[in-house]
Amino acid sequence: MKIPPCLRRLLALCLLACLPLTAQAQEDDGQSLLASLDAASYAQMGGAIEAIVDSGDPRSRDWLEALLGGKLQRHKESGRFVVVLENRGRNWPVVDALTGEDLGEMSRRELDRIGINNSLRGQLQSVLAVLDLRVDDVGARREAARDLLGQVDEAMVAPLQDLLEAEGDAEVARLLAQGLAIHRLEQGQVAAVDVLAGSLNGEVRSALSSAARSDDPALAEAAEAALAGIDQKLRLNRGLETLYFGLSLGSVLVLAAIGLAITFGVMGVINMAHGELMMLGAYTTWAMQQLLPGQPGLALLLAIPAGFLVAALAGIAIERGVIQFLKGRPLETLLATFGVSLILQQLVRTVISPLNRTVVTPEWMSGSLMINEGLSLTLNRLYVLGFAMLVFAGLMLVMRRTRLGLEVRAVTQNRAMARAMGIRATRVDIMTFALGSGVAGLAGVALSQLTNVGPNLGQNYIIDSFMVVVFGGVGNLWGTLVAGLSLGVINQVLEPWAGAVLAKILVLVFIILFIQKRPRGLFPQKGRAAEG
Amino acid sequence: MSFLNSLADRDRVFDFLVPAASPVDVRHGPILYLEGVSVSFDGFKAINDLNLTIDDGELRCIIGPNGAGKTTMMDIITGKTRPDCGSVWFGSRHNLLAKSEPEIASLGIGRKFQKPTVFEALTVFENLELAMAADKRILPTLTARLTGEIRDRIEEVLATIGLTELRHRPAGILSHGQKQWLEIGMLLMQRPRLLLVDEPVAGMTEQEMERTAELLTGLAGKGKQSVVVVEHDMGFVRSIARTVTVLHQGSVLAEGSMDRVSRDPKVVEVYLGADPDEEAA
Amino acid sequence: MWLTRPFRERATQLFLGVLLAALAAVTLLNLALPAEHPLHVSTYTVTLLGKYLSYALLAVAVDLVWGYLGILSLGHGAFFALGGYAMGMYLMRQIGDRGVYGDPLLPDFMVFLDWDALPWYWLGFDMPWFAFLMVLLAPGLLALVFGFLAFRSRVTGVYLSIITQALTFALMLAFFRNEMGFGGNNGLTDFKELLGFDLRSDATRLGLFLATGVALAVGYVLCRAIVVSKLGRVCVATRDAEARTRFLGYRVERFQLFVFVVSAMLAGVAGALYVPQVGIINPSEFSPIFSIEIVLWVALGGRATLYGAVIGAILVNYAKTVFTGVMPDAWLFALGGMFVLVTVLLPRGIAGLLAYRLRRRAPSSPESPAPREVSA
Amino acid sequence: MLTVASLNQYYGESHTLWDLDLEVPTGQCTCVMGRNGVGKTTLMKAIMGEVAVASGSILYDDEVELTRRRVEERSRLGIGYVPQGRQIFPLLTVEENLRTGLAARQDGLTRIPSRVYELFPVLEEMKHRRGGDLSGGQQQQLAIGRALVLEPRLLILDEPGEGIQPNIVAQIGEVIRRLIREDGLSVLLVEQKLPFARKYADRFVIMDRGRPRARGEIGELSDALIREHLTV
Amino acid sequence: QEDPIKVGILHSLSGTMAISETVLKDTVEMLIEQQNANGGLLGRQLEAVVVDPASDWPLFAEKARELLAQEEVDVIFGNWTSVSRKSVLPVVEELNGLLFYPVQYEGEESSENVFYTGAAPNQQAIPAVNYLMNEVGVERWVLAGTDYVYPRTTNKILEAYLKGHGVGDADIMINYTPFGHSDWQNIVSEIKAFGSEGKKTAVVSTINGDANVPFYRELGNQGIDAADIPVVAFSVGEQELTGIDTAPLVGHLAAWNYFMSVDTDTNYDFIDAWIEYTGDDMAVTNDPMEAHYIGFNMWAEAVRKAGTTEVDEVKDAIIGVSVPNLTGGYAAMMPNHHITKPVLIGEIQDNGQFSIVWETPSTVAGDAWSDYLEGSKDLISDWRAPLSCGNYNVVKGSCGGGEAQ
Ligand SMILES: Nc1ncnc2c1ncn2[C@@H]1O[C@H](COP(=O)(O)OP(=O)(O)OP(=O)(O)O)[C@@H](O)[C@H]1O
Ligand SMILES: Nc1ncnc2c1ncn2[C@@H]1O[C@H](COP(=O)(O)OP(=O)(O)OP(=O)(O)O)[C@@H](O)[C@H]1O
Ligand SMILES: NC(N)=O
Ligand SMILES: [Mg+2]
Ligand SMILES: [Mg+2]
Repeated sequence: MKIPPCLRRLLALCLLACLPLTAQAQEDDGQSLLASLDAASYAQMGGAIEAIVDSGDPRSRDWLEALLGGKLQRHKESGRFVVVLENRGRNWPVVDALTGEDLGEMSRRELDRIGINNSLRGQLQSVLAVLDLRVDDVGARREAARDLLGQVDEAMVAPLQDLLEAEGDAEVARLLAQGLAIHRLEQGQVAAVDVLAGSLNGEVRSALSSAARSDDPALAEAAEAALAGIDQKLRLNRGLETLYFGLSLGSVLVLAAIGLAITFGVMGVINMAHGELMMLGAYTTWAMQQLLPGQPGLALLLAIPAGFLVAALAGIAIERGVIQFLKGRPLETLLATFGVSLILQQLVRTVISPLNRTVVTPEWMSGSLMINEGLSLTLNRLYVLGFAMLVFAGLMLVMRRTRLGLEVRAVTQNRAMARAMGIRATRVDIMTFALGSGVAGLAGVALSQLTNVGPNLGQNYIIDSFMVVVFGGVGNLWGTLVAGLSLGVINQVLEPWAGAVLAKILVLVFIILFIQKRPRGLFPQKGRAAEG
Repeated sequence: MSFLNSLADRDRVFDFLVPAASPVDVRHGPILYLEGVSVSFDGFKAINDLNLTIDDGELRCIIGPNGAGKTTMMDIITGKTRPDCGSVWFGSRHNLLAKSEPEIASLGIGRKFQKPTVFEALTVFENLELAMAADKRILPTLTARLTGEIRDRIEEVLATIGLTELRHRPAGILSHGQKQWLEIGMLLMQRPRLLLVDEPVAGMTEQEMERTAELLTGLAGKGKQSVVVVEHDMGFVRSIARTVTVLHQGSVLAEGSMDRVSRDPKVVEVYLGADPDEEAA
Repeated sequence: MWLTRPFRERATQLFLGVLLAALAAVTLLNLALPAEHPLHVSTYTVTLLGKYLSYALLAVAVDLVWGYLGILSLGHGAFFALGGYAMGMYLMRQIGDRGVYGDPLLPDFMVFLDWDALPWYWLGFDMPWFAFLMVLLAPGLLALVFGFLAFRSRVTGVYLSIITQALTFALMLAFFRNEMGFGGNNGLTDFKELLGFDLRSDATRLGLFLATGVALAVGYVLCRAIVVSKLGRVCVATRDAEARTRFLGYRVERFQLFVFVVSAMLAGVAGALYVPQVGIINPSEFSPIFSIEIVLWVALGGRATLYGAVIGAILVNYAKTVFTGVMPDAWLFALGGMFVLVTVLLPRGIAGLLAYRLRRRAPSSPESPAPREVSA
Repeated sequence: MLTVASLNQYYGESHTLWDLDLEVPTGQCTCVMGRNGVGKTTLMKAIMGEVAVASGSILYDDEVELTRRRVEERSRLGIGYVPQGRQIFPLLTVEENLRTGLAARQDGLTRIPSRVYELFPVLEEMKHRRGGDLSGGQQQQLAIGRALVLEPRLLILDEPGEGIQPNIVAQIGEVIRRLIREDGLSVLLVEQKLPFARKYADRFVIMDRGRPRARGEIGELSDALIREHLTV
Repeated sequence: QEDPIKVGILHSLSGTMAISETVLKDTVEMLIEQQNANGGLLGRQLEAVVVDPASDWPLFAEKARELLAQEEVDVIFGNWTSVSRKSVLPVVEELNGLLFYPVQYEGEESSENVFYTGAAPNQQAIPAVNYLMNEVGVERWVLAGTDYVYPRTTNKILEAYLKGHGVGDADIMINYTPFGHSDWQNIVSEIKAFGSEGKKTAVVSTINGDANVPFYRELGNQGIDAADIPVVAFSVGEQELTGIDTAPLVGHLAAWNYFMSVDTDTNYDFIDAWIEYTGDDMAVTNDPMEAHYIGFNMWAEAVRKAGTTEVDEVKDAIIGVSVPNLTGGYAAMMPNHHITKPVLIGEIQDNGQFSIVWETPSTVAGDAWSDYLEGSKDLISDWRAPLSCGNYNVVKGSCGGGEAQ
């Protein structure tokens, strides 16, 4: 984005003046500085911000940050400037902007917010970022240097050059060099293209794209060539990225389906309330975050066992309350659990709210992991992918290595005989259903990081879950894993050229055709045994 | 006994039951002909280069250890399992490997399964009705009527298999032995040219075995029906057998009369055990 | 005549008697009594009942394949919707230039999405005979092609259920797309007249209700005739032991296909009767959840009885109507609770309860054992 | 070992077992015989708890009233059951099928007793094949092996020789005899085949239409009795 | 004691739309309660008749019929989605009811029996695009929407409008997704690539309902912030934001005719009443609620004016009625059954509120028939006598559809 001249001066100033601000200031100066912020137009506000920076007032940084957060406000009656500490609800705790004096709570009716818009916000962020170019932390410097790409102008060239020479970190240096090169490119210097060629950064690409449209044929041609090289690399990245998207979508499908692979695939219960069990897991995450305000990460971690437990308990209630009466009538479980799902949905609507709940993403799960400048993997999805694999492995272990695994299969294949062999079928039922439900709860915990936490959460996944389990071959956990991941990848590969809707249709058609070829799913039960 | 024989001959009385101009051509040889058939499951050779010929009207017993491949052989003949190689002919005209199960069945091959399989939700009567030789296409089935003659025929078979009293009860409640009989009854209704009977007398008393033996020997005969019986009860086999084939590890180990076969040391070793006579007594 | 066989059954006589009496009674109470009379059946109610009856026909179609053939179709909504769309397209064409844009040829949604010509698949729908034929053919053909593929490959059990679900899901997404030319999410609506009768008039509504009742009766008798025929027994045999049926010489896949197509066409007819009565057809009828709901009606009413399907469809939908009006905030509890309780307390559905009461005197006729279920 | 007294059982409204009495002495093999459909299997199921009984008692070991025990507990008391029709778990491997027998053992053993494999070598060979893929006779062997895994004190066998090749049938008989002699096992056997019954059983009971009609030492099983009760 | 005046409420309380519609039901109930506390209307009490059409479009028609034919309500407040309105439309016309529809919609409709208190495209979409074009300098446009008629039509109008302002084909990307779409990875990545062509890019989002949360999450995680590629949404309001962690979204935009953060006393009174009514200190208000507030007051005013609740008289009386809105001005009912509204652009704050960054100098009257679509640019709607037509073709000089007599 382009920065208006008034702010450019400011940026240069920041670079030269070696802020943070040091100076003497007076109470009434502050008042008038802030008063000028409360201006009619955003352009005038730019000037006011400049004045604040110029003033060197030690409180300026606090003011600017409050302004950035929309928390710098004016008491309507007294005209006093205050900083709002918490702006949710009707009455807000505030402190005096000038003195820091605690003013207790004020009604939002009494306050006037000093608003900013996007461009001012960008400018403020730049101001704050430029300051960071001088800090010791390399990460912060890289961040700042990356932010400066495309922002450099004539006034900043000299100081940046100095910084570049003094810079010890190669990455920061490279970024600064590119930042300068973009500026030179804008000036029409063909040589700058060389510095930029091969960079996958979006700003660089933007600059080259603009240059390629320039009137200077030499420049345009060079930029064009550099762009072609970049696009080449981007295509590769794009392929990898699509694969990642696919695996990530697939892992969500696997997570949603894996619990069903137990309750439906192994036990034969057509559990239409599976989605609602996921919903319970998601709401547990929300509840945990409500219980531990300010610690979303810890709450999320605690939500893993809690979500499992809540869903498992609900599962036990469903098993005891309904499913145990339907032994030998698996299809009727469809009817009853559908009823249960309606009840659970409405229960959430009535008891909690028909609206979605906010589940906060902890810091360490936000943003993305940068592989290179053209390829970043979003962290929340990366965690979910890993989590799905862990859950899968754990479940595999339980089903393969414990008595429960053997006993549940024996019970579902021949209940009477299993009991005659001394297997406590009822207990096995309860534990298995609890396990499947608990896993659904885990899926819910994970989904709370990706999508809505609301009463409809379950409905959105139930159809897909059944599809995945059946596609993989009922009763085969590996099948569920492979089916989920491959459907995810197929979907994401198709999406760019077919569009989201058509891609989904094509995936469904693919499933229909695939089942013609393999009428018992990806990993079918073969042979006499399967015919029973 | 004559009653059972007469039952088998009844097609003269109920001529609507005569299979319409038998499509099987047996003028030039056997009714069933297997050559070089092999099949394996996940690398395990269940049938290994099997050769077998059944003549028209013959009653053949097939014995052999558990897992020798007897049932698998029947699966191949009836189209349930496709062999890896080899050829299977019904008469000299029909290559069974190119046909589906219903086609094979309508050519006139009927089968009783080792584990009795009947339609559990249908009554005993209806089970027999469905098995009956008839036009089995959709519209004729839709419009089919249960005439008095058909009814009589079914009643007769019901009497033969001893299920008259249970005729309107669902087959699902029958005891194991009763299901065995019902399957035999279905086979009788089907009037196939070739009957494949897998362990018919398992779970039957000695006397029921005798009845079954009479029934089967009565059915077999040139121009009538050919019968292939798989059984482990040597007493039963001895009482009906003309030619016995011994299968072992998927191929023929010995073939011949019961006496000859039961003296074959290899057969004694893998199958009959040290004291076959006592078993058969 | 095989079609007349059901008339000899007590159950069918009873069913038809009740149905016809109900039709007559509603007609009488609607026409003969003044609106203020407490027993007067308002046109609103008549239309509502008409909707229930079309759902009942749909449920009968599902019960035919599920109860007797063992195919748990989770996609019958697709056939219903196709029949509905065929009817809807006819009704759209009947609007003529009375649409908001006054275009004589193009339906309104095409005008504002800038279509300049009627797509080819809309041609012919201005002729009632063609449209009514398509009511049968569109679902019938889809069922034929889909069923042919599936049954030929011997797709059974849950696998079949899931691909029927995939089918209806895919169709739903496709019909959502405005490019498809079926009005996208909004579907087809704002109908004016059917065969020249004004759809808003009370007489037309009553007529539609009666037509639906008759269609239900005919559909019921047809299904019953199939069920009591030998073909019906082949179906049950297929349901319980498909492989064994083949060994008896029945080409199972053809029987399955035949019944599946008949059922799809019945569903199509139900859809066609449904549309003019509710006044809209849109892709939500394709939604998998709707198809599951149909199965729920059948299960609740009692599977493999046909009349159970009718009872289930009417009861559930009546409950829905009442509950959504009387307890708008809590009706899902009531409906969900009803599903749970009926399943747990009445193993054979409501029909099972009736059958039990009717049969108590005749101990010799057994309950057939619970049909084998799709399961792992 | 097992004393059944005035047992009545119904399937819905049909009365299948009528005031049935039966004694299985410890350390002996008692053979139940009777035509098809007289209720032999039903009796075994009643003992195992697979069908509910209307009245009567089933006393195990002179002190435990089985009708008051839950199904799962019965095998834990040391009753091994080989049902008619094999009833193996088709999708479990042979080894897993056998391992289900470990559930009822009180000693917490986690490996299959080697005796089972010695007796039925084919089971070891086919350890990793799924139960349902086995041939009929192999499945029957598996069913017997599975019951032996729990090293029962009372073994209930419902037509165990069905579908098994002759030499193995004989072997099974020998094993039963050995177990009776060496371990004091008691056996309740349903068998139609007279030679086998005569050879390995100590006592017989003939049933007809849900009632015991004759009983005694196996030596007393005369042709006249057979004609009377076992012929159609 | 006279019979109460019956007010039908036709909003989904279950199913997918319950998320949005439940609060509208509560709003009308609150308004009724307030009205009753102030002595009712024409000396009669008001009574709410609530039904649940359960997000099931045909059920909307059935329930509308139930309200009008069985319950004989005098007016209905209801619907959210366009399809539900289309489903109900023939019913209210046939039974001559009154429907107040409170949600922004695609236009292209004007029924004698429906009053559109939400925004038409010219009251939301066009001004928002103008803002981006003129104030933010956007040159490249992503029009992303849920695949149904409102986004389709809106985007069609916007596309025509943008092209009319010299934007080339290559600078417009259009993308549709299914309802409830939850996997936005690819699309966001495409938007990112589309935005790195050296021209200022913005996303105009007509993404509806549940799909928004995963969409914004993905935006945040892929590092698209408002300063790079701002998203202006037409269907995301305070209610939707309560379900989103707004921290990464600060600065993205929405265009509405009302924001909860509007700084007027009527608004604060309304908010206070709402919080009181719900008993939830954190309860938020949003644009469709304001629409109901306006619609309800207009209807009440018209009833007072007509002295009866008779539909035909209220219908005539209401045109020209003007009541205060919550943003400090007045809303007037136009002859085309649409109302006048100010257009506001707000930026998302980290507390889930919008800060208003721009607004139209005066109110804009809703246009039933878009001027940018071929089929409708010649149509106007005027329900006053003598024209009394919802789709009058000014070129042909005739009333288009069969609707008008
Ligand atoms: N689908 C399969 N997968 C693996 N092995 C199989 C399969 N079908 C058959 N077998 C094996 O093939 C062999 C032959 O089986 P088959 O049932 O034909 O034996 P059989 O001669 O009928 O034995 P029995 O006398 O016990 O009935 C057996 O060892 C069996 O385990
Ligand atoms: N589930 C059931 N419902 C009703 N009747 C049943 C049921 N199971 C068995 N029967 C009937 O009970 C009777 C006894 O059956 P059971 O299986 O005990 O016979 P069995 O003596 O073991 O015969 P077999 O020698 O054929 O195995 C039979 O007539 C059978 O039809
Ligand atoms: N009208 C709408 N937003 O559907
Ligand atoms: Mg065999
Ligand atoms: Mg038995």
